[in-house]
Amino acid sequence: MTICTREEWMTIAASRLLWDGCVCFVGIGLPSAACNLARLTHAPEIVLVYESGTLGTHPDVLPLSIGDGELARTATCVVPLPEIFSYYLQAGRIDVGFLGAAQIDRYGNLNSTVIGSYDTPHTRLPGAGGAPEIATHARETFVMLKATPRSFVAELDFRTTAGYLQGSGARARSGAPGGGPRSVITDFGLLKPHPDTQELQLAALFSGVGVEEARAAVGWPLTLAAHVGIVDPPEAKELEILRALHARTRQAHARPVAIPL
Amino acid sequence: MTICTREEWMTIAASRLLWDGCVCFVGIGLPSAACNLARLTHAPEIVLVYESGTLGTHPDVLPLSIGDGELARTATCVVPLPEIFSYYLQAGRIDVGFLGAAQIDRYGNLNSTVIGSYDTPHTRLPGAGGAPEIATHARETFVMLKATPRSFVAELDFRTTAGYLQGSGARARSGAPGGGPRSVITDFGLLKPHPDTQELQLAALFSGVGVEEARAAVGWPLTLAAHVGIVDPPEAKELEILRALHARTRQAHARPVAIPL
Amino acid sequence: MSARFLTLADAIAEHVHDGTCVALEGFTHLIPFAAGHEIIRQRRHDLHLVRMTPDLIYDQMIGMGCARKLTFSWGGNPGVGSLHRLRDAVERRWPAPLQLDEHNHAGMAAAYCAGAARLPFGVLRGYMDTDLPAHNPAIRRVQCPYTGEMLAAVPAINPDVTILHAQSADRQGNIALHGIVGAAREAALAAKSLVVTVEELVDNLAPAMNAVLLPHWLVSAVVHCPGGAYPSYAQGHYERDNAFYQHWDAIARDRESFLIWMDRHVLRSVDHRDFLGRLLEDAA
Amino acid sequence: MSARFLTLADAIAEHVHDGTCVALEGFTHLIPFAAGHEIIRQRRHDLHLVRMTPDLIYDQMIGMGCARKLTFSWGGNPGVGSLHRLRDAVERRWPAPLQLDEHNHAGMAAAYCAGAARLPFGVLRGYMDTDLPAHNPAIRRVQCPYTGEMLAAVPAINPDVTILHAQSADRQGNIALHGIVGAAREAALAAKSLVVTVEELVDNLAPAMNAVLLPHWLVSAVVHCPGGAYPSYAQGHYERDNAFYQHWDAIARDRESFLIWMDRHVLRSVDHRDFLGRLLEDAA
Repeated sequence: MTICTREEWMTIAASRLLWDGCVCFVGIGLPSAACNLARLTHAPEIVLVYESGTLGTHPDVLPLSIGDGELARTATCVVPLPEIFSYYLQAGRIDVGFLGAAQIDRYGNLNSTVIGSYDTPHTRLPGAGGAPEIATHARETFVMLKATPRSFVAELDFRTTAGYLQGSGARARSGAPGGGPRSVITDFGLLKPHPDTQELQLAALFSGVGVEEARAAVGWPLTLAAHVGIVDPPEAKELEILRALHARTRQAHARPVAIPL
Repeated sequence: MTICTREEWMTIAASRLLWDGCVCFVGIGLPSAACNLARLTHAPEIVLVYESGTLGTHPDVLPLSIGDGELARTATCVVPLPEIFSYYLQAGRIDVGFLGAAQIDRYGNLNSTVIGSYDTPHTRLPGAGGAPEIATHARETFVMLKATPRSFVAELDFRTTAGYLQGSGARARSGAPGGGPRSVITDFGLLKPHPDTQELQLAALFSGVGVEEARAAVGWPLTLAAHVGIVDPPEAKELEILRALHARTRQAHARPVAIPL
Repeated sequence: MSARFLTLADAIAEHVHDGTCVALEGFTHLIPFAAGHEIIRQRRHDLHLVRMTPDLIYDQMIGMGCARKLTFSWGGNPGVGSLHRLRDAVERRWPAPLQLDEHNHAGMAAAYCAGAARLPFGVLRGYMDTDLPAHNPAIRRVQCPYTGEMLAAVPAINPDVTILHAQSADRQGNIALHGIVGAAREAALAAKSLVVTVEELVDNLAPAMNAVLLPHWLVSAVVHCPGGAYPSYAQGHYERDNAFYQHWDAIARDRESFLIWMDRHVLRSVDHRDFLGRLLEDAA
Repeated sequence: MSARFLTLADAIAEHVHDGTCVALEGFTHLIPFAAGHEIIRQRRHDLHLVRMTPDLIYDQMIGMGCARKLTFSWGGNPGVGSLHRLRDAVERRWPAPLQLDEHNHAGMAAAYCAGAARLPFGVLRGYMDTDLPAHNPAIRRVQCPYTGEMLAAVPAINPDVTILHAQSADRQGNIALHGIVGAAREAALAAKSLVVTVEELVDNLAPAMNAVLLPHWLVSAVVHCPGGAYPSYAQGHYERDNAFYQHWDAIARDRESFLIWMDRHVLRSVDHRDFLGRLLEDAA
């Protein structure tokens, strides 16, 4: 087994969930790393869509922002943002939406708006962006988020984005076209919704991680899926490609940009 | 005075109504000739918009169809058709809309849909196309149409396009953003709406044409405007430019197109 | 799902069945004539034809009995006059009655945009004080939840299949169009499946001015079909044959001469190449 | 109406007044930094700022007390984290309270499109089962007149003025943008007036891939302003200075260091060229 960080493991675990040819709506950060890793390993025909309007992009280095020039330069095409949301996302053209958040609850609902109350917030977060409609329309969503009792909470401060609502079929009854969060990839393993209640359960652990670590990181009483699997450690090849991608990215972002004067 | 056809005179009379810099939504046929004549004479900065999505076009020869390649090749830009209707026409960006029709009534309402009844038509015409919304949204419209009692009628078979409706302020009360038909250019002169009733009245005659000819060509009792003007005959320069345009056009359209085999 | 590369005959056989709702879009430019002819050759009928500006190819399909219903906003021979076969179907129900679902350009554009966005309706400030809404119950009204104003509503158009002609496709099946595009892109995005005939196959696409690019994963089938838009045109490849459009007026005016022309040029031709060859013979 | 060519100071003085509703649009790419700095220099206040993704330039304007209200859908430092000045205004009302009109990207895009089309509202299938509509009464519902389904409605956005940065303008004032355009075009078409700063003036425009062209007759003022999007970028001209965005996090975290930086770099600079010169000095 190769030694790696939990973040690398999360990224690799997420990348393995993607299949060749799938159309992914990608967010910045871990999701972007996971999707590009999939593209560079087992899913060369994956179609990456960023909300900046870049369709079918093949970045050589990871973008820092959702609208880096690298994404436009290597895209099949670039379309105006309203089209991405109406003609692609709302039209049901997206297989997998990747989401992050500040908080997630046991039914996969997400908060990226405020900690505290909306009108007098303790911490004002950036807000919804594209997440609520990605969650509504993508055939399925994956959530990537490191687990602490402050992020995996019993009760959200604000529901920015709907997961399974109150569970037990509430989402299906809501009429949302997309299927909802199929996997939550976190730094100890994967949570998946219970088939009936849709409560997120421990579905797989990184090999070597114990159930107690998972339970301690989650702010609700975490139950176990019928079968708790093991996430195989990163293969040397996966790690090598991911680290090379990060190294290229660091190098590119460290290159000073000339002030246009 | 130069000898010319009534059609040439109509075209020249219409072109004189346009001003430099005005944004015209142009139809095929006489309006297209009139607008391009204006561009080649007194209004070089006129902006010609065709519903095919060609904005600011400068055709060297008149297009046969609304979507000839000549219009695209010489345009400032080409946009998808839905944008022309929503972001340009409906958004109130058009100064002058040019319309034709099979029938016009005394309030400038137009029919280009059917002669006879809609369900069992005597003559099925091509239909509305862009006309109804051009008439609704352009700041003003000009109608070009040769006059006969069959085309200038007391009662339309079908109201495809609203002019002043029943007159006497009905259009203003309807909430239509555009001002309605300001001039009807026909083959004896111009009709204009009465300031109060909006009934189309004889406003100007081609020099040498008598009121009786106008009355005979119109299917309702034609009244005279407070002042009936005279449309000056074409100037030599105007005719020369118009005829050269038509000659270039005939020549271009006579050039055989190779079958792409 | 990547695009598949098919022959025109296979693409039509697979995607156009009796009763299919099919949009062969294009606005004067890039009219998919070859595909329309293949539909006629395959003797499809009861089709629901959709197009803003049905022109000669729809005149031919209607005259040959392919259509049951027409959704449209302007049905004429551009710059020439009437479509005689369309008129004959509407005025005298020959060869079959034709149900009309008639719109204005602005309304039909809004309906395609709604279809592309998978919204059930489109909104516009249109159809004001005109007779059409009384004859088309599909044109309704919707109230603005802010101003209280009543606006026109149109139901989304989502064809079973949209067929386009485009300049080029790359090896993956990405499609590039340039020049006048009309509502081709919206019709493509609104459709359940999408068939595109193209002038040329290229290794890599470099979209040009006013490019519309349809990603390969939206494309059901790609057909290499040079000259597939003739007698309309493909910007950068060949020009519109305006003389043919004028000539068509005489051919289509009469049922007999229409049927003879269709038999010789379309039914007896095996494919579009053969069709073009027959026209070349005529011209010789 | 053809575009006028103005200095940046004149264009801002003419089009941005206290209380104006102004959208400086751009989606990571082509952010009109120079124009925002000039607004700060002219000490405008009570502005209603509109932008899908308010970033550093809005952080600076908010921190400098220019804004009364913010219409937005995501307010962060892209790829870095928080906008500390925005947070300080919302959390602690410093330097002034900031009214939020908060949306999702999909809703705000629909609102711009409605504004561009001069419709009073936009429709989307969105905001489903989330808490935002309870906090923003502008998000309403509208019923489909065909299916009976309830959809989300948003009121059209029509800024008094939209300000963009673009790659080029020609002598008439036609504007070309290429690369990532976000909702820049819709924001431009929705506005009552439109001011564009450009990298370069050219004799003739040859629009490139993914070009957006704004015809000159929609453009109120054109300003030649090279480097006007820095530290964001202008595809084909210069890159995004990601290091600056990271550096900004430290500057903006603290009120004191923010005010010192703004004073030295923005208020004391006479124009954008001078601003860039001061950054160059810092770097030396």
